[in-house]
Amino acid sequence: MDDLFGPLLVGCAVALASAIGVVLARRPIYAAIFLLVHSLSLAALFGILSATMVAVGQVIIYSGAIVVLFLFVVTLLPSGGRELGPTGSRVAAGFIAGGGLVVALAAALAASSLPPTTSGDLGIAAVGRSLFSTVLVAFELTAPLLLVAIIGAVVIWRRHEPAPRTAPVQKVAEARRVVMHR
Amino acid sequence: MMGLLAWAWVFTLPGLVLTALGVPRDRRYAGYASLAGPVVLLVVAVVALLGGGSSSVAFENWLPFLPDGAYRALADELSALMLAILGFVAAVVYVYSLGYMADDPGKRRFFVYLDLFVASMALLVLAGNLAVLLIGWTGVGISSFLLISFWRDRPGTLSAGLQALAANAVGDGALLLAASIVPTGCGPLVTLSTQQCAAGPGGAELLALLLFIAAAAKSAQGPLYFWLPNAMAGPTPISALIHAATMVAAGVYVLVRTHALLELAPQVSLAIAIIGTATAIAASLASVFQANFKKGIAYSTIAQLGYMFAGVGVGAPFTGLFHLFTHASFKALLFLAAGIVIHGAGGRESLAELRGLGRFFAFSLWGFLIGSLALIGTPLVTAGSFSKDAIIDAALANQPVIGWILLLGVTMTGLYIGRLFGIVYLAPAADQHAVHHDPSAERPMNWSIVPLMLGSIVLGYLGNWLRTVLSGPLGPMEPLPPVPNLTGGLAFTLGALGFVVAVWYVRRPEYAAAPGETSYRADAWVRAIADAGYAASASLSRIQSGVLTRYVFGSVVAVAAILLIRVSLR
Amino acid sequence: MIAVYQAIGVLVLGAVVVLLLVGRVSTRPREAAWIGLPFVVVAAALGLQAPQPLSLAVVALCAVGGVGLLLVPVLEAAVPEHVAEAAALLLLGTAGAIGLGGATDLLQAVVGLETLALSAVTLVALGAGERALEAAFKYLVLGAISLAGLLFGLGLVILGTGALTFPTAAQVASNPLTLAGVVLVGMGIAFELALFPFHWGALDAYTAAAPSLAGFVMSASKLAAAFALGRLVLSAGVELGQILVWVGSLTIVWGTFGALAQAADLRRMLAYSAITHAGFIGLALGSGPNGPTTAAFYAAVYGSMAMLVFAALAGQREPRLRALGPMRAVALALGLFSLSGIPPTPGFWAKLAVLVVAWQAAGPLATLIAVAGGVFSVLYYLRPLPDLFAAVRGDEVTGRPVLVPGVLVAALAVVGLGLFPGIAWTLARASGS
Amino acid sequence: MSSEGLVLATAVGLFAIGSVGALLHRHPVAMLMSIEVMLNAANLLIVLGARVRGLADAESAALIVLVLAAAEAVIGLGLALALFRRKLVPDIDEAAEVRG
Repeated sequence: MDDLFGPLLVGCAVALASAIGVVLARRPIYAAIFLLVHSLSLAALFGILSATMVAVGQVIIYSGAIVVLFLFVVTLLPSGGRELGPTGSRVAAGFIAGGGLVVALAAALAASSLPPTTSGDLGIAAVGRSLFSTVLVAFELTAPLLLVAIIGAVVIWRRHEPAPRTAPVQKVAEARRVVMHR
Repeated sequence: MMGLLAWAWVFTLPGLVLTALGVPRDRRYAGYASLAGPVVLLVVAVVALLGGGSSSVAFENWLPFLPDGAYRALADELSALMLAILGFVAAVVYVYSLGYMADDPGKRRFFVYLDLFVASMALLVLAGNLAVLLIGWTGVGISSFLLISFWRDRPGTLSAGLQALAANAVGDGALLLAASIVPTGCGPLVTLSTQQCAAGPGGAELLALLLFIAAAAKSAQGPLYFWLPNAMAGPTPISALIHAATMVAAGVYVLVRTHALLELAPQVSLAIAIIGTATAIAASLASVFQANFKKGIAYSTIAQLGYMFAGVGVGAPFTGLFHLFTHASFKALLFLAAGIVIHGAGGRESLAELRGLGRFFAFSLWGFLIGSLALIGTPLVTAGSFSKDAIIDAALANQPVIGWILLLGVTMTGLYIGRLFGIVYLAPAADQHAVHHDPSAERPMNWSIVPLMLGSIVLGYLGNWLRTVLSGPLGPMEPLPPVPNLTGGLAFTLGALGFVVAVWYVRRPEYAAAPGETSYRADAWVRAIADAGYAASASLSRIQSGVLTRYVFGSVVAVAAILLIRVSLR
Repeated sequence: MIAVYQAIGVLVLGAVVVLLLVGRVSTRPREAAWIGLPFVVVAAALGLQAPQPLSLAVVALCAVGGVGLLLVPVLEAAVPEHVAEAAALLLLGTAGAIGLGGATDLLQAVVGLETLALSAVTLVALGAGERALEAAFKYLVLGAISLAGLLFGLGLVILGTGALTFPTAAQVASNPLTLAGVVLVGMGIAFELALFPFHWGALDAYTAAAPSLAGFVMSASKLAAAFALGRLVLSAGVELGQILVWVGSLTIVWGTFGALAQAADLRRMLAYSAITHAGFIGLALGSGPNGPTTAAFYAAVYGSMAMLVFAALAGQREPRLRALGPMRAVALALGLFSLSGIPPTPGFWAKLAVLVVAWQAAGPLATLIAVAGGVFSVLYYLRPLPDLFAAVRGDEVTGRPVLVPGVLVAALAVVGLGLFPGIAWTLARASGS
Repeated sequence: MSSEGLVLATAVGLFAIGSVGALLHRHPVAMLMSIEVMLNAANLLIVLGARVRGLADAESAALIVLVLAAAEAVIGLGLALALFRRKLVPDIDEAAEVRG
């Protein structure tokens, strides 16, 4: 796999740089653009790691849907989403937390040696077989998850709609119910 | 009859349900549905005690996660005696309460709580293993809390109830721990002292210590006595039933029940004796400095419980139990007699306000006098002398130092009870217009204390009979000392001396001018701890600041810290 | 296993049916949300067919979801007619919870967890006022971060073991990668349980959720997480257990002190108490081979009592004790008794069971902390009782008749578990082996 | 440094960077983006695992994680919009009403 080191290095560098861009961007709109770059660089990394299916998914789902959704929301917010600058305590907290994580994970992983690479069939067909056999349950469980996401998005958005259209009918129904229960 | 008695905790439940459902509907008769419960309990217990024998109920594997998860109830002579005491005092208190609570809007609720208490107490007494004991043990604590905080609009009742809960929680914790650490199969109380169980972690010493802590919390001994004086915020019948005669004696009962275990742990026994004695002396002293009538009697209860603990601690559990038996009668009498005056004075409880008012209530006067004489141990004519002398005698024989301290302590007993009697009943009346006679409410109160008067006089003569009856559950016991005897006479002389001095002192006219004694406060250190705890909890809850960034910081740092600790210290 | 998946399928189907029927006919009374009930019953029945480890999980979760459905008609939401959505989310959340609790590999656990977490967030957001939105947002963000950690752990486990299954003790011992992964996965699930350093968002969400939904949010996540963590601990061995013991003990301390400060706010107190109970579950999970059994039992018991308390409080935006009728007052008192561990309520038996295993496996200090946290909880739970009972008058309104079934079912569950704790214990026990 | 080590280090770095971003940003949407970076870091690790172990199941897992991230983003953005759309300059720390 070491013949891939060069491309991987480039991909990783871009991914890290764009991630830093997301963190440091002063306006959410820039952060979203950095996230787009980040997402595409990850797709490239996935491709290099011969996870073709995931790479495609990353481009279509992530860059195509999620990041665009972020952009869309940013534009919906007033003034295009200005952001207050980070205070000193925030920066300090960020350094402590981020540094702590790096130290902890490095300490955890430093002692370990990565297992030797095993070759296996990672083609699209193999992934398809896997999706419909070994990880079928998890795959099917994403259906209720997406249903929850849909309902959630609708409900949370409608929460702030002014008067619902069905209000008068509802009132009648409510009144009848109260009478019935008396 | 023992078979029926093993289910005695059910007896008051029908009354509880009926009263809770509002039967009878007429408010004047609220509580009448509950009256039968304690009477049935008394009758069944007495018949069973006379009949002797024992009966047990067991449902194995009820709580499969416990070392002994069976439901075990055990009715033997010891439980029958305790249930007879419970039934007797409860029956009196129920009738008394009909008068005392006649005008209270919460009368129904009061009787429901009372029924709950009697049921829990009966279950406590019948418990055959630690799991069942815990049910009753906690149940009486809860009913006690509900009854202390009964008049929730009066200042201090809720905090008094919470103090009782906190003290009880310490005891519950000890008992919980005992129930969870005994080796498998060792839950039954009678087997705790067997070889196999005493070999568990910590051995007999740890188990005995836990039981002692539990008992001390329930019986207000040692540093855990702070809650009992404040518990007087509850209605007076409650003070008589729960906080004098029965619940607070539960600690003594449990120690008597498991006395074989104590014999395996001599150091714990000695600690029990020492703490009991120290509590007796300290509480007697504190009682002399009380400005509140009921609190004065409450400290007396703590002191007498100290005598019982000392009796158990010096290796004479029967004397402790005997004193529990007579004390239930005369201490309930003292409280209920006091309650008549308090009720007649419109709920006033401070000694300055009650000064001299007792003379207008004949039953109360005679009741309190008989109770006081029993308390200081007048030989031959009162029950207290028999049992208290037995404790002092046993202590003199086994731990002479403790015996002498207990003997001299009787002087203090005379002092405090003489002071209360002198101020309320013998001093010239401070304000006789404060007295309101209400015959319809007073009648049940007056007549209900008559049985207690009789009991306070004659029950002592039952000592030797009880000793024979209880030889089954308790094993062989030393004989009781003959009455009258030298130590008894000495103790009475000291007590009477204290009594007379106190009465003389408080009847002087100068004393009336200076009634503003400062009350000794038992709960200062508890309040300090509680304040610190609440302050800590308030500052801790401020950490939950509501700011998302801080939450994120906390979570991320926690992840890093746990990873570091777990992975790198490996 | 197939029965578990069938149960999940039935619940999802129920959600769709509820959405189609109730959403369509908005003139229907709000009780129409009860259309979902038969699906819950069928799912529970299917759950009984599942292997012993999981039958308790499925049945308990269905019970929690069912009582939740019964309470939906009195939803105190910002937009009142969201009854259908609330009902559907309850069913989907139950399905996700079963997916998490019954997961046979880590990926299933992750997807189930996310389904449960997102429906919980949305249910919290349904509550009234900006408070609910704010709490939901905090819960979501913290949940997303813990999900990221969990997935990172999953990646490490895959690297270390080459499989998606729960790693075994041998695998954990042989490779630090796997150990780090397991710890991260454990902490991700601990977030659902609301253990101490990860409880922040959950606490606020529990406080601000609508009362009729709060019970479900609090207990479904605990139940599912207890089962999933139990499986992880059983498989991965003591490494995770020791962390859980200390995290659990700290959680008990934190929750107890926090609850003591809430003299005036019943909802906040109940939220803190949920944290304390999570601590007991965590402590149990870390306590040796019998720990997961005890934790499952505890979680099932907690579910019943939390549902009872919130069934009694449902229909009121702010809990006013005086407005409860006698029936709900008694139900609330029973729930509070059980939460505080007064025998013979199930809460007490559960606590006792935890103490037994903790003494055996977690050591005296952790046991003492648990004892203290357990017994002193009466100080905050029973504080409202004198007021509560004094407020009961026979002639007052009984409250809303629509609440009766929910209160009744929850009360029956609590009483039944109190009288016959052995049944739930036996069901949970097999999950230990 | 091996290729695997490089990718592993990158994943760790991205995870930490994401968490720093979640702490630095005060705009709710930007904060959610930082969290997306964390999720991506985890996904990179999973894909690395698939590659190193030759495990197609792990690749499927990575696909499913994409779905999780999408669902998370949808709800998160919905909440952020509902909570902050009236604020000219949104600041998540202002929403601290539920506390204590």
